[in-house]
Order: sequence, then C-alpha cells, then structure tokens
Amino acid sequence: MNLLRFALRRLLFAVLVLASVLTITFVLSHLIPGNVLQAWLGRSAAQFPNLAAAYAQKYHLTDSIPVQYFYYLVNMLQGNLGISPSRGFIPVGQVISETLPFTLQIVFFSFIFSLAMGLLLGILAARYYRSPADNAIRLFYLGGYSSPPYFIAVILLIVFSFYLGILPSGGAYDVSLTTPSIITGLPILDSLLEGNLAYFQSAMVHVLLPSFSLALASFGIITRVARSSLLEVMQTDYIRAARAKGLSEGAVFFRHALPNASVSLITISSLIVTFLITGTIFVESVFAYPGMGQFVVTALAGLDYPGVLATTLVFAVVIVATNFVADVLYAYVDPQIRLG
Amino acid sequence: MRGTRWLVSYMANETPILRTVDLKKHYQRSGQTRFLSKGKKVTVKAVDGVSISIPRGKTLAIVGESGCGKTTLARTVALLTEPTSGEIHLDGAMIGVPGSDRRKAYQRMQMVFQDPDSSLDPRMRVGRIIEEPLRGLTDMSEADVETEATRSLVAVGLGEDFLDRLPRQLSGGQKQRVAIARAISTHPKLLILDEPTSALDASVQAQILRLLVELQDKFDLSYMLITHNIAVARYLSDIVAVMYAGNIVESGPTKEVTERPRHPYTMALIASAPDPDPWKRNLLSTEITGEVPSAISPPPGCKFNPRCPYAEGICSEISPPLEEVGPEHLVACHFSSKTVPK
Amino acid sequence: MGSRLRQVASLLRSNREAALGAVIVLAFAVTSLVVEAGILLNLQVVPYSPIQQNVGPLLASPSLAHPFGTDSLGRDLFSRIIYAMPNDVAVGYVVVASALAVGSVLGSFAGIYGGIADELLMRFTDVFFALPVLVLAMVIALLLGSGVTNMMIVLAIVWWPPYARLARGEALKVAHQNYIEAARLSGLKARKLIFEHVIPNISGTLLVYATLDIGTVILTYSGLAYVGLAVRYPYPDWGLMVSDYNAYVLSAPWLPLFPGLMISLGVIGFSLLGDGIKETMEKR
Amino acid sequence: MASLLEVSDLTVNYNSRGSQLKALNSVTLSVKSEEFLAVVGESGCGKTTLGLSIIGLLPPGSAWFSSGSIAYKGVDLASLRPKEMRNYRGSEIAMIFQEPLTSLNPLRTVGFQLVEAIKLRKSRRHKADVEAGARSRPLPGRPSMPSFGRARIPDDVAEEVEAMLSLVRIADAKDVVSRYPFELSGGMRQRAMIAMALAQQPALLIADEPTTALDVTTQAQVLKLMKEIKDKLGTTIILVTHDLAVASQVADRVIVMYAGRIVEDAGVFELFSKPLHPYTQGLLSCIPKGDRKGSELSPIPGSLPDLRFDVNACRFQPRCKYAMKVCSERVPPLFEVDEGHKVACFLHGE
Repeated sequence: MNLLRFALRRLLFAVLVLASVLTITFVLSHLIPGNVLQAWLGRSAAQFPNLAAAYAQKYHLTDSIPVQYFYYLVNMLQGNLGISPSRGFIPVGQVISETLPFTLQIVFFSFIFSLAMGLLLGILAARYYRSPADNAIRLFYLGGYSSPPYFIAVILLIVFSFYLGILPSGGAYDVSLTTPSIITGLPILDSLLEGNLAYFQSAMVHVLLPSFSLALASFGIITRVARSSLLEVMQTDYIRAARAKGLSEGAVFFRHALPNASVSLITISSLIVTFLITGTIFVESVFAYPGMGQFVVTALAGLDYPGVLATTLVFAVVIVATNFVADVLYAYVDPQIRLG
Repeated sequence: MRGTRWLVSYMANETPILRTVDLKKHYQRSGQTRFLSKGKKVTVKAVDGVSISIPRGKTLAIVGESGCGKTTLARTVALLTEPTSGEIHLDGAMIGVPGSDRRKAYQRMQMVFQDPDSSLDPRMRVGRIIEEPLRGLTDMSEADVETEATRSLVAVGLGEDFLDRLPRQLSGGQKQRVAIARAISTHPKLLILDEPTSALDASVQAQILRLLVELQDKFDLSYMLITHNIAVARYLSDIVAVMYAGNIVESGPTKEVTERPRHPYTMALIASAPDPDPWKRNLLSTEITGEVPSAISPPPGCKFNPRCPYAEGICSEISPPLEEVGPEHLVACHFSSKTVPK
Repeated sequence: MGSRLRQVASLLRSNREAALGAVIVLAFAVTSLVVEAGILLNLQVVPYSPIQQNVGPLLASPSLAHPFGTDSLGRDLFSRIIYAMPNDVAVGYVVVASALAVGSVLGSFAGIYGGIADELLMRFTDVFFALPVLVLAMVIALLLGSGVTNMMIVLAIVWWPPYARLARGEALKVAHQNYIEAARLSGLKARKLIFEHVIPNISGTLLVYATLDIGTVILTYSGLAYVGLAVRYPYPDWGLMVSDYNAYVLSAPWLPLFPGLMISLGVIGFSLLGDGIKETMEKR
Repeated sequence: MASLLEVSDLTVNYNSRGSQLKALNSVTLSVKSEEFLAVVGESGCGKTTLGLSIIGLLPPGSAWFSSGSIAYKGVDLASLRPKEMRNYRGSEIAMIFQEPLTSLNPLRTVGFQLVEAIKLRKSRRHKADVEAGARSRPLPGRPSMPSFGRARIPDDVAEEVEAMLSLVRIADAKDVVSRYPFELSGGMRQRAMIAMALAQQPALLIADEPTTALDVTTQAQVLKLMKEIKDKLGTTIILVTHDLAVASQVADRVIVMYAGRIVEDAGVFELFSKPLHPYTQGLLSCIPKGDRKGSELSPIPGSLPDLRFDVNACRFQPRCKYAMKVCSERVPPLFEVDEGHKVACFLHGE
C-alpha cells in the first residue's frame, strides 16, 4: 500500500524533526549565560544547594557534553522536563500536564471556528467575486489577520464581557463547581462523558471568548487561500471541460472546483494550528485562562528556562503531529501522491 | 557492433565537426522527491548508446517523438548535463571530460532553444542578450563587443533599432531571431537547434527556416537539428537519424531515409506526418497503434516490437544492432530485409 | 529602476486599496523618521514627553488636549504611541530586509545548483517549519536578553527560512527557462548567473512577499513586546502598552485599544500595498 | 443536407490588459448537418474564440458578443440566458480541448468523469419525458459521488461506459475507468475526452486543436478516430486547427481565418487545388515540402497585425504582394466566386 508507506515515511520524518528540536533545546540550554545549573534552576541554584546537587546528578551536569546530551535525551523521553523555578520548583512535566489540556481545548475550538468561518466566507467571496459582498469579506478578514490576537481578545472582552455582560471575563470554568475526574484529560470532554453538565456548560462558556479571539485572528488566512484557490481552480481547463458537458454551475462548483481547491486548504490548515497554538500565549493571558500559554508568559517573566524550553518542545510536538496528519490527508486526497 | 559504428563514415581526411561515441545519459528518478524517498528509484535511459557524426557545413536532423531522448541528446552534447558514459568530440577535440575547457567548447558550439519566450531573459535588453556570449566567451574590447552584436543582429534580419528593446516588445519570430543572433555572435561552427520552429506560427516558421538556410551558407555553419517534424527535417537536413526510446533506429542521407525508410518505426512516423494533400489522405490509411513506451520500463528486445507489424519472437528477446542496408544507410531491425521498398 | 517606479505609480493610480496602503505605509515611515530625528537632535516632536507623569489628569478619556487620553500615571497616550512608532517600523523593515538578502541568495544557489547544499537547506527549513517562530524567538530572546535591537537580531535569525524556501522554488522555475541554459552556454560562472539572471527575475515575487511580510514581522514583534521582551520601562511600546493597560480594560478601555489599533493599522497598510502589487503582477 | 448551424455577422469583443479588441469580426458561416468542417488559422486569428462562442464558454467578464447571431437548429444561441444555454451544452453541442491532461479533473478517475456525462444525459432524458407527459420512467440515480478513490462504475451504466470506451477504441475499458488522468498516456486521455464528449450523443462536436499536444503517430490515430466517428454516428464536427495539412486529411470543407475574420471558405479539394486568397496561398507555400534545393519556401513577409487597433482595410494588405489601393480603403466582404467557394479579397470581386 502506497499510502501506508508514505505515512510511515512521514512518521519517520516527524520523529527526526522532534529529535532535531530536542537537540536544539539542548544546545540552547547550554548557551544560556552562566553555568548550566544556573540555567536550569535560575537564581535559586545557590539558595537550594541540595536541590542543585540532586539536579546536577540527575542530568549528569558535571560530565562531558555528549554524556550530558545522552542523559538529557533520556530524561526528556521519560517526561522529566526539569523543574520550574517560576512555579515553586515543581516538575515542569506536572505543570504541563495540568495546563496543556486547557490549551488544547482552546486550540480545538478556535480551529473549528476558524475553519468554518474561513471556508464559508472564502466560498462566498469566490462565488461573488468582485461584488460588494466580496469586498466586505476582504475588509473583514484583512482587519482580522492584521490585528494581534491579544488586541482582538481585549475588544471581545470589552464588548461581550463588560459591555454586554453575557460571557465571563476570565478563567476556564466556574471554580465553585466540582471538577470532573480525569478520563481523557480534557476537562470539557470528561465532564460530558461523566454527565457533569453544569461543569460542561460553564467550561464551554469560558472557552468561547478565547477561542473566538484566535479564530478571528486566523480565519482570514483560510478565507484568503480558499478564495484565491477557488478562483484559480475556476479558471482551469477541467472546469471549462466540465461546463462543456453541460453540468450546472452548482455541480461544477461542488463536484469539481471545491474538492480541488480543498487540496491547498489542507496545507494551510496545519499552518493555522501553528498560529493558534502560539496565539494561546496571548489570549490565555488576557482571559486568565489557566493553560500552557499563560504559563509561558510567567515563565518568560521569571526567567524560568526549563519551563520555556519544555513548552517549546510540547508546542513542537503538537505542530509536528498536525503536520503529519495534514501530510497524510494531503496524500490521501491527491491520487498522484497516493498512488505515485 | 553497436555503438562503435558511426552513422556516416566519412572521408577519412576530414574530421567531422561533431562526433559522439556510444553516448549514454541515464538518470535516476524517484517517484517522489520528498524526504526519505528511498523507495522506488528508477533509472531512465533517456539516451542509450548513441553514436552520431556531423560533417562540416552539413545538417544532421535527429527525428523522433516526445520522450525519445532527442532533447536529452542535444543537452548532453551541449554539456548542459553530464553524460553517463561515452565520448563527445567537437571539432576534433574531446569535450566534457576533466581538463577540457568548457569555454573553448562553447566558442565553437552554441544552441537555439524551442520556446522563444523562455529563451530570452525578460529583464534584459536585446543588445545585452546578444552581447552576453561575447563577454563571457571572448576577450573582446567593449567597442568590439558592441559592433559584433550589431553585426549579428543585422545578420538575422533585424535592424539596429532592436538593440534597446525588451523581449516582451518582440513577436515570437523576432524573439527567435534574437536567440539565433545570440547563438551566432561568437562565430561558432556548430549550432544545436532544439525544435527551433515548433513553437512558431506556420508563416513565421517558414521565415525562420529560410533564415537558417541562409545563415548556414553564409557562415559555413553545421547544424544539429532536433525536431519531431519530418517535413522540417526533410527541408533542412542532409542526414537524418531517427530516434526511438533512447536509441537510433535508422539513419542515413535524408532523401534516402525519408523516401525509402527501412525501419518499421520510421515508416510509421513518415506515414503519420500529414501531407497537405486531400487527395492522398495518407493519415487515414496508416495502421500504427500504441504510443511511445515509457523510458523507465521499455519492453525487452527491440523497443518497438509491441507496436511493430513485422515483429516475431526474436524481436522481444534480442535488441537489433544498426546494420548497413545501403550506402550510409543504417537500420536497427531484425527484419529489414522484409521492408525493402518494392 | 525608472520603469519600476513608473509601474508602482500607475498601480497606485489604478488601485485605490493599494493607494490607501501606500499612504499608511508612507505616513508611518515619515512619522518614524521625524520621531527618530527628534530623539537624535534632542528635540521633542510629540506634544508631551512620553515618560513624564502627571502631564494631565489620571485616566482621562480622550479630549482635545489628550486626543488618546491619559494613563494611570497621567502620561499622554498620544505622545507615547507616536514615540513608540519607530520601534515597530524599524523592526519590520530591518528584519524583512535581512531575511530577503539571506534567503534570496541561499535559496537561489540551492535551487540552481541542487546537490547536497540544496538537500541540507531543505531539511533545515523542514525542521524549522515544525517550530513555532514566535516561541523560538522567545527562547533565543531569553538568551540574548531583552531590548529592541536584540529583538531585531532574534527575529532576523528566525525569519529567513521561508524566504529561502520561496527563493528556491522561484529559482527552480527560472532554472527551467532556456535563458539560464543560454547563459551557461555563454560561459557565465555560477555567481554571475545567479546575480545577473536568477535574482533579478525572482525579485518581483520576493518583494511582494516581503511587503506583505513586514506586517507579519510587526505583529510578531508586538507579541514579543507584549510578553515584555522588547522595551524596558518606562519607555513605551505598542505591544507592551496593550499588555500593561489590560488591567484598565474596564475603567479606561481606550488605553489598550489605541496601541492595539495602531498595530492593526500598520499591518493593514502593508497588506493592502502588498496585495495590490501582487494583483497587478499576476494580471501580467 | 440541411444546415445545422448558421453563424451570421458574429463579432466578439475581448478585453485584454485594459485594451479592447475584436477577436471575431463579423464572422458568417454555416455548417451543414454531418459535415466535417475545419477552421484553420494562426494564433490570434479567432478560431478558438469561434469555437467557444458556439458552445457559450467565452470567459465571462473578459469576452462578450457585441453583435450577430449563432443559430443552432433555428435557435439563436447568442441570445440565450446562461441557464438555457446549459441545455445545449453537452447534449447538443460538445467540445474537446487541446490539452487532454489539464482538461480532465486530476482528482477524479476517468470513470467518474465519464459516468458523470452519461448520467447527465439520462437525467435530461428523464426530465424531457416528464415534461412530454410520458409515463415516468424510474428516475435515474444521482451521479454517484465516490469521494476520493478508485471509482466503481454503477451497474446501470456499466454497459454504456464500456460501449463508449470501445467506440473510441479503448480496448481495456475495465482498467481505464479506474485510472486517474495522470496514469494515462496523452493519446488515451484524448480518447477518454472524446468519449466524454460523445456520451450525451451531441449533434455537433467542436474539437479545439485536439491533436496539437500529441505526438504525430498518436495524432494520426486520434484524427482517424474522429473521422470514423463522423462516419459512424453522423456527428457534425468542427475541427479548429493551426495546421492546414491536418485539415486536408479529414475535413470536407475548410475555413481560413486571419485576424478575426474569415478570409476563405471552400470545399477541401477546391481549396487545395485552387486557393484564392493570397493568405491561403501564402500559408500553403509556408509548408516545407521536400528538401530546400527542390522546393524553396516562400514565407509570408511581415508579422501578424495588432488587433487592438481596428482598421477599415483588409488586414492582410500590409503583407500582401497583390495589395491594391482599394485594399487599404475598405474591408473586403466575402465574395462567392464559385459555388461554395467564398473569398474575402478584392482580387476576386468588384
């Protein structure tokens, strides 16, 4: 099976990319001014000599660089991502396992919003090319993707939370509610599975504004690509040939133009995910959403190197995974790759 | 023996302007060019042992359909791509080997390409375009470069006022004239013409063909003409070599080959070329089936055997060598005796 | 070059959106130059000092005296915003220019000559595309320390790979043109071939991309500023202002709004201009 | 034989890079039923525009009819609304194009695209039956939409698919239907295109340079096939080509175009034995025949005119060796010099 072989090859590639990322983070941690220990524990290294000693032993910080590199890899693969000075010296792995689910929730919902909005407006703009509707859509998405996500977040906050007062201004759920037990790790999904509807409703309401902010900042890219690739596809010979058959405009559009235009949308979708995941850094801090993005901001402020490097790694994993899915999807849709 | 025999064995006292010996160009191509695509690497035998020879002042036409390797042959001879094996002798000297001076080779050999639109850098003026080889290949003074460029431009029938134009201000025929002017600016001895007229309209094609004849007489040029058009080959060439799937299957004096073809493929090719003659309607009476085989997995034996009306068992086993069937007339066919014209 | 300028002029006349973009871009550039000159000559070109407190009442809403209002320390927001403009504009131009220079040369060489260099560049950029640029920039910023110049360096380091990718692709297209082969037959050496034929012919596409991209750089820089990596207190910066003034979203919403609006306006300007140029180029 | 198509005084304007030009300039012609007509001319002469005008596929926005009519079986196609025109496309008038690869949807199998055409005919016939008040036949299934993947041909059209493919001499129908366009050779693609065009049994087939992208041996096969189809099915064919030699091989009648106008219109034997227009004569003498010693070429001097500037003169006059005073003063109309032989040249009229 060609598709399977292709997928395996891309998987191997993804692993190699992650290995490179690991190497880069290792190199970076050694470039940090001062000694490595200081880099990992921050200014607190001197304050807690016991911790420092344990740390140095665990990461073999007194050995040669290759040995350090080896143990660095071993530790990272075991999930020992270091200790976070900015979070009171708890393991970074623990911080991430607490915050990542919230970030993924935002990414998931904003991706859905972004894709739906982007596609719909892109199709409309292409069908009514050069009409007032097209111009209005272009203006709208131009405003969207020209604005920093935190700025959009601030506007939404002012409008929906303070002015209209219909959505909460911060947090991920109503803290007075009982939190769902961990099934999948994603609170919204878990509460639904458990039947904890009160929590589910509250979490959904809280996730709306942050994910909508990101969707507004990113849908423009999808609209733009959808619009231009549809317009391009509509110019092709095979669309002309389909019309020559006597197909109705609707059939030409939905059966021939849209599937072909969707090929370029797959590539752009993986780009969107990259954008969304970095965007959480900003919107989470605006909405005090307890995700990884907010952790990055505090880690940066506290010079928490392990925190920043580990989150970089986690971001990279998510992005590489999306790229992998997009690649396979692309290959599935395009017969030339699937069968070639 | 295949490969060591030249198309036209010349009078021994004159070295041909160009001679290739068993020239091969194979390249590796993988189904995908993406990362870690170790999977299926395939060898494309674009040119698979070609020996040709062009006498001074003459034109050799390489005729064949798309994918037969004729353009790869031209590019290999022009040193634009590295040959896999074989020799190229230009004007008596071996080229394309370590130690040979590429610059010297290009002083003697230039090329005209098929698509006039892409032959000229859209951002350069005609003058600069024609001067480029003069600057790159000769050590002429600036003043001489300009005179030579103008001379060259006039020789192709364009006036001096064209020097300052940009390619987009030219018609297709004019562009091709500029490309020819560039090619002859350094007084080369051999021009490789890669489908020089096939992108042009009929009326312009005739003008360029006339120009090429005129230039050949005036500057004693030799041509290696690559074409799919039998009529163009017949008009311009003295010798013709028919290529099929990387090999030369028939060659000889143009008149002889086009009027008395002996290889079944040559016969089919000539029969498929439409004559402007509604009384003959030669096309409707030809019986050629199939298409040119892929260069990746050609059939075994004679590569033409699946399409050949004369094919027998041996054809799918043994690849026939080029054999002389008449003066200077070579054919690679096991049954060339059957194809003798009545 | 004369003909290029004429092309741009005719574009601006025929495309109103592009013209609007050009006006914004020009206004930003001129204002930035004036402010920068003012700093160099020690002249105050903005109504109030951007760092002086209590030039007006605290948290005053926009008025004639303070068109954008004042902040919690009584500083004039308008002056702060104008004063901060050169940061974003300069980072945009410098980062894109360096990425353009590095990317187009590397990409053209890789595209035209292929081989190991090409393979290396492609694999490097592959890995690179798997990393979120902003996060990578943040990590490097941690090493270099904060500051506008450092952010320029950080962004320049991470910004060139897409340019190399684009240049490579365009160079590959050019490489299939016969005039490149003709140039080889004219005895041109690699370096000359690339600088005389390849780069001039891919420059159009790259410049359009670069124009659009200046906006993206400004957005990314404002992100770095937002998390506090760019400018030190008390000097103003748009991204930092939005982040600082977040606390006043309820009591003085204009505080985060105006600096955010300026970022959007700048990015829109470059987008409109870039889109306009792109559209005219594609029509040809 | 009755006339199937009457184009009269058709003028089509084109918008190209901000300037307008007349791609077709008062073109008048008629095509008889079961005729094989060739329209010949060089690039920019308007031959492709003519084909696209008849089937109503001029690029919207940049090309439009400015005058004239296209009467097909008595109905003026030029005045139809797009929706009405669609009823003629495919079922009455079909078209095939130069590039068979780009004219096939790369993401769909050949089978999918062929079935689409066949089902379209069935649903149209059904609609016509219902409108005619006939007892309604079972409604044919909607065109199947196998998302992505090798399409399986629905049973109810399997026979027809095979018949269509054997009509265009594709032997291994079962294999070809499940192939994607990129997996087929150029000749196979063009055969598949022809099969799709014929699937709805149109009365008129317009073929726009159908063999230009093909090799000569393949070209011979495809031209032969078209001739065969015309003889077998009685399909009227308009072949648009730049190659007079190709026209001479298959056409019953040839129309020569130059700069948006028809310059000569004659039966194929008449045209090749007695070309009257200097341009036609020039084109014929541009074809290399034999070697240069035996038959020197006599190319037409000059180059094609710039259509952006409309002139009230014979367009060919600047390149014509017989040019007279009147040629630069008026546009020569089409003079009928013999029965069925028309020429737009003052040498042969007035």
